[in-house]
Amino acid sequence: METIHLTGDTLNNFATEIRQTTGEDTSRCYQCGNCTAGCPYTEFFDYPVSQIMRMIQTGQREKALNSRAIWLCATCETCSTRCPCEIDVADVMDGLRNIAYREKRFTERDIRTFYEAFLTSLKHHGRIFELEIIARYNLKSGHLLTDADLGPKVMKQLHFLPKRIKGRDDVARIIKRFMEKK
Amino acid sequence: MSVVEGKELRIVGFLCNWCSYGGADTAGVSRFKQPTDLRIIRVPCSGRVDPLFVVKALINGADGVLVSGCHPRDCHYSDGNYYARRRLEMLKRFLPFVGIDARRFHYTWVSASEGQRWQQTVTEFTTLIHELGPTPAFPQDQTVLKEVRA
Amino acid sequence: MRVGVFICHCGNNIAGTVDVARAAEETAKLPHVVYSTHYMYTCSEPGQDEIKQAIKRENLDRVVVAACSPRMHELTFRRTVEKAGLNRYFFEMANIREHISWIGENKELNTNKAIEAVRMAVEKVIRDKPLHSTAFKINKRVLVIGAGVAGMQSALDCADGGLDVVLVEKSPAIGGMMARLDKTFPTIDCSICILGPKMVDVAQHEHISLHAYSEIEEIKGYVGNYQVKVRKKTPYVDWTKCTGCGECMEKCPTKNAYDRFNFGVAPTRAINIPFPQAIPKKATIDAQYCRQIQKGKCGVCAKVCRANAINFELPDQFVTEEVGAIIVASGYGLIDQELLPEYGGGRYPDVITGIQYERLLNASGPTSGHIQRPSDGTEPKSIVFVSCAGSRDKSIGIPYCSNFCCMYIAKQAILTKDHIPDSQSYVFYMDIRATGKGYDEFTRRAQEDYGAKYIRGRVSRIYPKGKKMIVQGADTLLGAKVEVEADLVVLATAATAAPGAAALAEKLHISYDTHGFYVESHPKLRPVETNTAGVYLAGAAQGPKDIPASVGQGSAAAAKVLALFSRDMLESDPAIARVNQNACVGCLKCVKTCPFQAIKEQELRGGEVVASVIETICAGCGVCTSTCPCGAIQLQHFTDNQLLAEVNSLCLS
Amino acid sequence: MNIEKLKEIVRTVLPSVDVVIGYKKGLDALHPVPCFVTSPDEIDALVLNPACTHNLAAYLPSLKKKTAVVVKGCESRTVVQLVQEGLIKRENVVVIGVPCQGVLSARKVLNAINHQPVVEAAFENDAVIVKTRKAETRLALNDVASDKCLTCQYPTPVLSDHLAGEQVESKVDEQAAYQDIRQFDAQSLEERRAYWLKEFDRCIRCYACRNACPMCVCRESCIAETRDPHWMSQKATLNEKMMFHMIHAIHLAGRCTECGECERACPMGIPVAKLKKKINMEMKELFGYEPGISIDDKPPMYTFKVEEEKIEEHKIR
Amino acid sequence: MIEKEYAYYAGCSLEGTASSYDRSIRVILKALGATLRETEDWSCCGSTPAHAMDHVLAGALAARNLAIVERMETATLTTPCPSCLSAFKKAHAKVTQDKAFSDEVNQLLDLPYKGGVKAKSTLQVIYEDVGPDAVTSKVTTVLPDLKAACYYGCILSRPPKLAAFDDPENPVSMDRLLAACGVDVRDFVFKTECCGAAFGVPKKEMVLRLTHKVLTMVQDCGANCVVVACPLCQQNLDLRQAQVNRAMGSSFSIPILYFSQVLGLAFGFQPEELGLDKHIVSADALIRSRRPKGAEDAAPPVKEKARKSTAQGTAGKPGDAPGAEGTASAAKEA
Repeated sequence: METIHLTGDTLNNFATEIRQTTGEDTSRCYQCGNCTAGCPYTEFFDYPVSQIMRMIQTGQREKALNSRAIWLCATCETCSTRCPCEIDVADVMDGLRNIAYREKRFTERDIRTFYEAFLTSLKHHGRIFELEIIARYNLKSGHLLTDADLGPKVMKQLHFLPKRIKGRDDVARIIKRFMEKK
Repeated sequence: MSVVEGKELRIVGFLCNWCSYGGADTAGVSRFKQPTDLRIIRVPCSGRVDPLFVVKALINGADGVLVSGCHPRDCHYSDGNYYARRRLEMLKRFLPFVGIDARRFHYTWVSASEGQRWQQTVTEFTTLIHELGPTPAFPQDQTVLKEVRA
Repeated sequence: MRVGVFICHCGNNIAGTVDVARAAEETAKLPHVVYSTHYMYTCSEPGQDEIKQAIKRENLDRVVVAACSPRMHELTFRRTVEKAGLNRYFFEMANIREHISWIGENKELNTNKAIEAVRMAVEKVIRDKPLHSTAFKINKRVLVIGAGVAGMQSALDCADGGLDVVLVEKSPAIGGMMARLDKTFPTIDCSICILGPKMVDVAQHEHISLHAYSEIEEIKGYVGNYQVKVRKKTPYVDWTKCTGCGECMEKCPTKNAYDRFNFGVAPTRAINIPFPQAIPKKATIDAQYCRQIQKGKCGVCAKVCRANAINFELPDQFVTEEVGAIIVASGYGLIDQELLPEYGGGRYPDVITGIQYERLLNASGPTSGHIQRPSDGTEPKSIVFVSCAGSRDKSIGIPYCSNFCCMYIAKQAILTKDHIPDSQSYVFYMDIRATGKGYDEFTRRAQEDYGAKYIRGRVSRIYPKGKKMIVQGADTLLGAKVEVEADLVVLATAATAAPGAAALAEKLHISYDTHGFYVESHPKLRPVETNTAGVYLAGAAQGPKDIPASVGQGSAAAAKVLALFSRDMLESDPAIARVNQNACVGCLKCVKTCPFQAIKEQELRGGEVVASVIETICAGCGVCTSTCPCGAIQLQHFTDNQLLAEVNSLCLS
Repeated sequence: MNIEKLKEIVRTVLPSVDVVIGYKKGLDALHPVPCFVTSPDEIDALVLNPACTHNLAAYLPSLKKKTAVVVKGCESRTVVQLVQEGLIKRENVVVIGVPCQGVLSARKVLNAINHQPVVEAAFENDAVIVKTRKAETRLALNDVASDKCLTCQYPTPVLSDHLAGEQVESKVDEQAAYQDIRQFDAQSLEERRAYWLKEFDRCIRCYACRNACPMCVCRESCIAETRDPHWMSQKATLNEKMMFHMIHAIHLAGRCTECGECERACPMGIPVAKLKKKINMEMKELFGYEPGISIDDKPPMYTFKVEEEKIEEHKIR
Repeated sequence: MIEKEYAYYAGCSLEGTASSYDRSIRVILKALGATLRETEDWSCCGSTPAHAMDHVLAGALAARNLAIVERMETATLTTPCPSCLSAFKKAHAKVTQDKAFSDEVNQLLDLPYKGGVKAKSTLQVIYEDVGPDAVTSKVTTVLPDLKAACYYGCILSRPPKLAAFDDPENPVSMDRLLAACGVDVRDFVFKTECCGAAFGVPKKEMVLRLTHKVLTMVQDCGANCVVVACPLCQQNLDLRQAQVNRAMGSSFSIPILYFSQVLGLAFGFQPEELGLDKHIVSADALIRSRRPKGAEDAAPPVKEKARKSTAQGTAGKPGDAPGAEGTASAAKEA
């Protein structure tokens, strides 16, 4: 196991960055582990939430932003609800995802592909069109048969023609402006 | 928390000995940084604060006056702050009638254990007073009087 | 007038951010100031000598010390100037530490502020009048509020010292929380075995008069002379007749009354004696559950009572006790499980609190000391202890540590193994706080000798699955989520201020913090005094603490009272209101507003009516002074002229 | 205002009191003066008309005798307030109430007649006819009434042992009682400041307002003049003038019965009564209290409630 | 009191897989006397994926809809979907509390959002504005065979500061509404445990395990159906039940109903009117026995039993919601 040099982040740069992104003060965390204990996803994570919080406290930016955990968090809010230090832990995870997204770090490719399929559908229709997302996701991810086993009754519920709304140009503009700004 | 930018303004605080003066002490002991404008006058009880002290200060150049006592129900002298509350409320409502900005006078309750609340109160009040700027000077021009006498 | 100014460095505490030399130089130029200097530690002995010498050398008649808060050292320096021959009220203090050097970052601004603080103090000091205390007699009786271990200790120490003690206890029996504990850490002494003899001593002491099942209704007066009105709540039983035979309890048909003594571990009867060793051993009716009182039908107890002691019409009674000092030992409370919804919020019978578990362990408890699951009465084999259940939890407003839970959990884990040898205890903890003598060794024994599994992490959720309780926690040392299938879960619920603590504080005029714990006069140096003269604190009313600390404080508070009462007379604070009878127009608004009824009307020879202050009663709040339209009644040492001078020194310059 | 009825009452009352205070003719018809009746033959000198403006209740605190006093609505409130505060004893006072349609502002009348000397004045129900050497002018009462009368809520005395005349209903509904104050409040802070600085600047610190005030009981102990305590200097600066008026107003908080004597007495015509009325408005809003209405009330500044319904904790901004 | 008019935001799911939720909500709200005004030309709320990418983008997508609603001048916006609600509440909170954020968001928008919209879930509207008593008064039909586990999902009442509705650990609103319809509601401990729906497509293996856990607990508490208020939960539990069975070797056949459908049935509507025919796991067997309320004398024990278990299942904090006192105090006495 590597030796972590704690002197690398004496100025708490990473914690400050998280504070600026999310407004959450991670120095309040006293590592009780409640978030890890309550998180339904801990078993799928590479690092439990409380250790992600610890990485922020100790300035391990690379490790935190490259973790899979931040992508697997579903923002179910269990951690935020039960945190005794009143930290919105889910928001911190969201903030980490935001930074990772900006820096194009995608440890979980499939999730990224799904998100982008979502955004593309949004750009096209202004609303979400489920069948298109699945199709697009299957194509891009290479998992061609995802959910093909759901059966005909499910498929029947999905619209085959997307509803187009007048406001779809509005939405496309929002996304365009956003992309330009970044 | 740094000093509010620019020149200091004159802020007078009347603090009851048992709660708010202690709260200000607690803030100090905890090293809760505050703007430096405030000058503190120690009184035994907020009930000792005659509204006329506030008027006197405001008329004679104070830019802000802060009165702080024990929380209701927690007065060291049991009822002093209840009298203060009525009298200071009357004053706060009266001041704007004669053209004094009521925001320049604030009264509140801070206990001896509430160092942080004290820090917050001082910081917010000082910031507000700086936003309002110095209290308008009193013209000492007595033309009207001279005319009448003439 | 010749004023001397002494500016303290307080080491670097003041000198670090205030230019003390410049302050001394500038303040020397103030009117009336004839001497100004700065000194490393003014409060030190050489520092005080310096003041005394300067008074003689410079012929000073007024002294200003600019240093820490007057709440800290005003009395110190008053004594200093008095020793040098000045009236002790010819002294003022400018607080340039707490209010200046510790909170401001800009040295120049701090220095200016310090100079102005001294200027204000000088303006005030030159208007100081000599004040002299008068002596008054002390009533050498002491009131102790709360008969838990701290209060009992205070009462016994005072009584052994020859004082008459009035001991008031809210519950029907004395002993407090300690009477409920099974064993005590770290010695595993039987709690009631060591407390019992003390309880008997209290009951039998010739100098102690006990009011059990009583509460403080009203407190008037001042140090040396308090009048305390005590409400003796009705037990609906004439205690002068009740023999404590227990027949009524046996025959009472209401079997589902909440057992306050046992924290509801099992139900009790509507009429009951809380526990076998109870003192006083008298029956009390819980009106909420009594069929006779609620529905007017029953009266079984009255029929079976051979002493004819039952009286459903018995009202609350009031007695007034006159005392000279008060020790407050009103104890603590515990949070309701309702605050912990993630642990079931009290809905699951097999999730109980630490104090309930004590009653399960206790041989005189409802299960005769057999550990049984409340749900089905079976013996649990897998027991989980959850520390910090509510403590150190900002989200429910309890950021503090409850002090004794780590230790009693270790004790309970050890006792569990003793009771059920094939059981396994799990302890979820965040930090083990075991700072007392022999404490850490004790928690090690729980792990090493009794096999308790300690898991470092908080419990997130507890829920039932079949007959088991699933405890979902984390092991942060492993970096993993862990689960335990428990038969019984014990929550170390957070200690809080006693219910009603704030209301009692208001009656006593003492301060309490945001959590309801009483505030001591100084956290380090005056831990059992309050800011109200003659009122002292003992035990967990001041903050959660364990038995030895509570007993220690009980004795300390008693020592304070004994010291106070070692004299026959007390000196009054002369900083009280005084009436200028020439100026008084007799409107008597001061009489109406005085919170202490310390002002009476007096008719002068000419027939005019004026106000007159009763010196021993006046507490010095100054409400009268701000009420009087013509400034005829002036609070000494805080006169209108003094405060005006301070205002003017700030505003007119 | 029925003078015959009044005389009749005075006649019956006089034997049971030491003195009856009423009005008699003064310098001219517009300026009646107080008159102290101690024997029946003085009764016929009594007058009663809208020019009778003095608040005769002001004499009560200093009189040690059993006194009957003639009061209009607002002045009856003074009696009530004095009793409420314990400054006089109810049993020492016989209140002769006079229902009132409003009194004259001498200043307004003189302005209307160009300050000509008044020869005679006659009073009708809603008008006054003023005769000068040059002319006779009919003035509507409403136009020359005192400001206080324009929003008066209590034209009939709130307390009286004898009533000289029929009850009079207030012409102003309750909502409008403080409309003048609300209007003034509607101005900007700067406008209000400028207004008062100009007014206070005219003050000559003669203390006539204070001396006329029936509730100012401090006499020579008034802190505007004492040295101990030394609230203010004798300098004629604007600060000190303002300070004086603030002292007067604040000392009357919850006590002013709006008799308007302060304003009437002011030689400089400064509208000082307005300050007190503003505080009265706030007292009513905060505590539902009006001075001088009930003997059993407690002046709001000398009592409190643990929970104040109307006072909320202020935020700094 | 129920407001006459609510601005209504259905959300993308309710146009697709959750059309039965949309349909049943409309049916019962109409029955309860409320008019739903469509949010014209609404777009996607931003929900999870956008939020993960960027808060400002997510905020802008939500705020576009809020800005539209703001101009409808209706007091309250209601959406059945907790995910959309959460997106709206987050955006609203940030826009109103953080000036810089508000500026950034409005730069992306054509029509700025000023912060004047109050959003409530449709469940909250029915629970708080209508209330269980009014619901009871509409009941015409009893459902004797239904043993319900109310599953709230993760974000309906959490985080508590944002949601400001019901209890974060043990929500009771659905339990009480169903109990008000006389349904046997079971004490279910996984009310707020996450089912993983958000990752249904990209992380199927993960989701199947979480779903399996939830369904196991449903079975354990003796329920024969799950009642939900979230379209994602419904889809996940219903659509993927067969996948769960295949992957985990289980054999669940538990119908997943929307609370609005259960209320609809109790109000006397037909299953097709409420879109029940659309569900994968059929509820037919459970609702076949329903009968008019008047016929309840035929089997009084059922009704009584339902009441009793209600009291146990919903013993939350006393008095924390309208109509709570009755059940809570009943539970206390028991």
